[in-house]
Amino acid sequence: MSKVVERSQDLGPCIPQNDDDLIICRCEEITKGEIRQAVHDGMYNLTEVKRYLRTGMGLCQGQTCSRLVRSIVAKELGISPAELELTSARSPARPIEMQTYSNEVW
Amino acid sequence: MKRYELIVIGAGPAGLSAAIEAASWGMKVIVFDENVRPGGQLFKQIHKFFGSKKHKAKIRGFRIGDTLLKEAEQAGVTVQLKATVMGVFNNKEITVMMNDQIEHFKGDNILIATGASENMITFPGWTLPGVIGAGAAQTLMNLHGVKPGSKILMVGSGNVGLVVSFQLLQAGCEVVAIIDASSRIGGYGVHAAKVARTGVPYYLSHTIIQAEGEDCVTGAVIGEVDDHWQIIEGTQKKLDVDTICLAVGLSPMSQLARMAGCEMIDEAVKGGLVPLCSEYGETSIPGLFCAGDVAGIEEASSAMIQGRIAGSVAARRAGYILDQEFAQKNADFQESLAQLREGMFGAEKKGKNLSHTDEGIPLSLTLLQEGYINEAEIQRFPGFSETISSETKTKGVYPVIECTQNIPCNPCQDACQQGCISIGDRITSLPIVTDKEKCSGCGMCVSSCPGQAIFLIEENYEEDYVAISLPYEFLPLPQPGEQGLALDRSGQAVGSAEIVKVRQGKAMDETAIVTMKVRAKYAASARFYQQLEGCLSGGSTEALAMKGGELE
Amino acid sequence: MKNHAEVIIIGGGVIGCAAAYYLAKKGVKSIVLERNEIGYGGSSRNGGGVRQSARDPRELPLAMHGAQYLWPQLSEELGVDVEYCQKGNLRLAKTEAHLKTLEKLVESSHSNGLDVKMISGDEARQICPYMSHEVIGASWCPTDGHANPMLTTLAFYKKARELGVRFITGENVSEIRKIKGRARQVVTDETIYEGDSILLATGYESRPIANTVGIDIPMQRILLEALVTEAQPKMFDQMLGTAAADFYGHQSKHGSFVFGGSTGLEPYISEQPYPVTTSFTASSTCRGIIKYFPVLKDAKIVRTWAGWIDDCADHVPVIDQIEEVPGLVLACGFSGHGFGISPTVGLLLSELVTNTALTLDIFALRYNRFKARA
Amino acid sequence: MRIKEHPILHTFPKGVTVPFFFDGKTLEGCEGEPIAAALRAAGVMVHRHTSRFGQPRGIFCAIGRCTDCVMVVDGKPNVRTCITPLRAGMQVQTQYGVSAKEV
Repeated sequence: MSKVVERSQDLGPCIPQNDDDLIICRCEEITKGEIRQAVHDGMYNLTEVKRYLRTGMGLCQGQTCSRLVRSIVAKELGISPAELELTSARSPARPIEMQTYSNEVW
Repeated sequence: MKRYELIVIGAGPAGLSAAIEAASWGMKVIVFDENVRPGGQLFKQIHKFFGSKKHKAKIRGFRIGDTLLKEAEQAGVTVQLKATVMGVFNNKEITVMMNDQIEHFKGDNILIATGASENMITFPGWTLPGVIGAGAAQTLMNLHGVKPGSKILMVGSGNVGLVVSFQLLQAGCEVVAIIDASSRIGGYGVHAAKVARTGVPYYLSHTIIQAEGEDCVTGAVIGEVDDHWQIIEGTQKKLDVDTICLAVGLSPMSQLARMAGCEMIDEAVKGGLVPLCSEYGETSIPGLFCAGDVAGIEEASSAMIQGRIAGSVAARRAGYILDQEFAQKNADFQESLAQLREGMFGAEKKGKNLSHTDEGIPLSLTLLQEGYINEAEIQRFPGFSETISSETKTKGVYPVIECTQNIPCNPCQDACQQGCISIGDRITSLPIVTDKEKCSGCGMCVSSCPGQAIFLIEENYEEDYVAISLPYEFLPLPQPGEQGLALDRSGQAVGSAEIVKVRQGKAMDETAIVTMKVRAKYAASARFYQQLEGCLSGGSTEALAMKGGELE
Repeated sequence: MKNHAEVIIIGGGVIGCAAAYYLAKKGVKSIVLERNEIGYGGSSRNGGGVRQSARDPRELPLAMHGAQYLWPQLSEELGVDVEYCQKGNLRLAKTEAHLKTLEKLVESSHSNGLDVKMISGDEARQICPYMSHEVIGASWCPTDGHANPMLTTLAFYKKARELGVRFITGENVSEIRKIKGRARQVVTDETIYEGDSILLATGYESRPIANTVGIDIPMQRILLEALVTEAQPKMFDQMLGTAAADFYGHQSKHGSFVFGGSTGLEPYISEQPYPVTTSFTASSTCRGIIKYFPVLKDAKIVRTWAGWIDDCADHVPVIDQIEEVPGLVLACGFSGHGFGISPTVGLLLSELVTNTALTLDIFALRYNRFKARA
Repeated sequence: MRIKEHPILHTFPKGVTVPFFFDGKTLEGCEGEPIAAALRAAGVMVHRHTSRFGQPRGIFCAIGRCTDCVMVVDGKPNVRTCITPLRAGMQVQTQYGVSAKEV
């Protein structure tokens, strides 16, 4: 499958919806409307939306919202959610205090 | 660097099983788990599991957890708790946060068995305190002994929603309703039925519109949806609840596999993004395995087998098992796994709207839509003895098995010493009451059925009365002589009932058998007993009238 | 032709996006080709420093021009808050040797016109009171700052896109082809694009692509890592660095601290198909930070990441119109400090491509400056 | 809210009852149980108010994943109360944004 995405396609106007103020990313308090607008601003994948809005950048690192964000972005782009790659998973798997992190045992 | 032949991440059913298997062949194994207690979700699973004997059927999840821990200890597995794996790096190195420091380990093999996380849905108010995951409810009530709330709305009628609803009832909470946007109950019919007969209403094709409240949940608004998932105007209904439990599916917790660089695949039937795995659970990174929900959402029973498979593959790679020995072992595991996957939630059938059982019997639509089997529908299933509704009156006692879907489960067949119940070799087949004349009324089938779907009917118990024995897992336990209400499968009172016998025993494992005496005409409808709080026989008139039942 | 534009820009990082924006401002239409997502590489993996201090004199003018003329207006100009904060840079010293290093840098920058000076440990602590007493001195440049690199890249992208620039992601460029003596075609796995000019700005990946027209830039790919904490109450605004290079970073507008650091093992990290963190760098960086900022020891790290820098042989970039290959403009080898100068570079590239007068003299950054030892 | 007797599990192995402080008030909980469980048993629902919209949050996943139940514990913000064991005398404070509200 080609991964080529033309970023100048016409998605039509971002028409307000009555549930636009729903919180989607609980940690960073990003709303559905903001996510939809981000797509119209040109953020066509989950990584760009994340960097643009901070969805999934909070304390839980997207563990709760990633699927929700994916379905909103997919719907806005008119594609299936499975076509959107999740943002990358990175260490540490849980928040860790710097003191603890600095204290290595081999 | 400290090195193990097998590092297991996650001390749940898959992880522990893998560790036990590998260690029993002589491998040096360590298991890391971030929690204070091992067992993964097993210690929150207080219900009896489906399956056959080798799948640890009819054993409660937390007891399986205890057994696995004992086996792990005996096999010499190190289970390191409060140890969070922070990252999986090149050359199968991991970092683990434990004792306020970061420790580095390497594994010749690594098994990721991190399980699943809960999916969520959004609606106005979903961030309010009081809206919780169903898993959170289980954690609070079954691990910590704290009720998650008093009046609960369960969102989702899959197995998690159904099982947790029952557990909430057992914990003493009121389940105000179970709703599901789908037009069909998502989980096993037997799980739905055992909740339905306590009187919990189901609202299918309903969604949550809003959680109400300022600082925490004080109510919920639900509404019916049309075929396009749009709310049908005028169907809004307000529910008086203080807790909203979300049970809308699980996703594999595959972050560590992604972090490690495993090739991933998004498969709806597996619940989302999972590592691409071989039949042994090996990912695209040689020596890195996945087992259990992280490799695709299934049940604890299959997770345990997947763990065994991964453990034995690791043992073969490390030279602890000969190829031939392994081949035999693997064949057994694969067969056992295939058995479990033949059920209605197996890969082939999952997500499909089945209309008939494997035997070709039309499924009960009432069960799918209301959560209970209606009296007419039950008659077409082989666990039902047709004589009940006929004119013939059989003397003695016999079982009625209200198990109408192809569940990979057969403890009832094993439980009956008299040979009245038959399932056959294919454990997903419907149970058949073959020779009810032989029934001794021992009740072992009643208490061993994980679906609580077996009842004993004793016709001609007294003139114009029958005795119905039913599984009972609530407190307080009814006492012989007590007067109460007989409820039908939907939880509606049909008439008064008198408790005539209460059986308990070690072999029954907390599933008491309560025998109630009801009018003969309710033999085919009465399936549950409700106590009358603070009022015995005299007060039952009012209670019964309130419930719409008929008084004798 | 559908795949034709005046300029084909290879690389949708901050340099490519900035160049596309400044070109569009001049009315020049371009197509930007990106293999992954916008800002995939170093553009979204850096520490966000917008710093003039401790710059090589050859690129210092670019940094100074940006800090003075471009960064302060950038958010307003692009319509996205890029979180630019111009509250100075402290480069910290814990030893006499550190002080010596810093003094040399300060002297050089100062002689090139930058407002930078050495200050004592106590003076540094007056500016940033959370610093440990191990800090005995620092260099201080009040006009330095930091910004959000992810937002900056996306802001350039968004604005350029609004101005009609075509961005195409998922395009893997395999070759540049010369037609009638000029670099004209860009061959991807899927198709061929054609432009009057080709601008190549894909970090280290610029090297194999430039190789297809016989141009090679001496650089190496080095893995660097960074980390970010949970949000913390507001503590300080300055960009921080150290003479020992054990860490650098700042507190973001969001409240989280973004830090980078090095372990000394960077050039020897084993080859990977994509940049992933090692098991030891984050711990090492944390140790570095805590020595300077013990107050942060309880702050929780929520994420680490890795990225490759395109480290040029002499540690400053190549920004040049390639004489040997007319039509090709190259911008690579930013050596880990390209973000801060990205607006200036974007502006200069737009000038190079359109053959207009250059705002700054960039002769020192020409592609053919590399010579073997005499 | 504590379950006194359970039909399957009977009783719950619990640590001794200890006092702790919630926003200055003295509450009681069982030593070793998650702070969140002790708070739920004591009827406390709101653990924090968010930074951006000031909304109340409480227990959500109860297993340390969602980080919604974080509070200021013994002066440290963002402590996941659902997996942090309760100890006698702990100072637990409602979190506002990323810190405890100044009294």
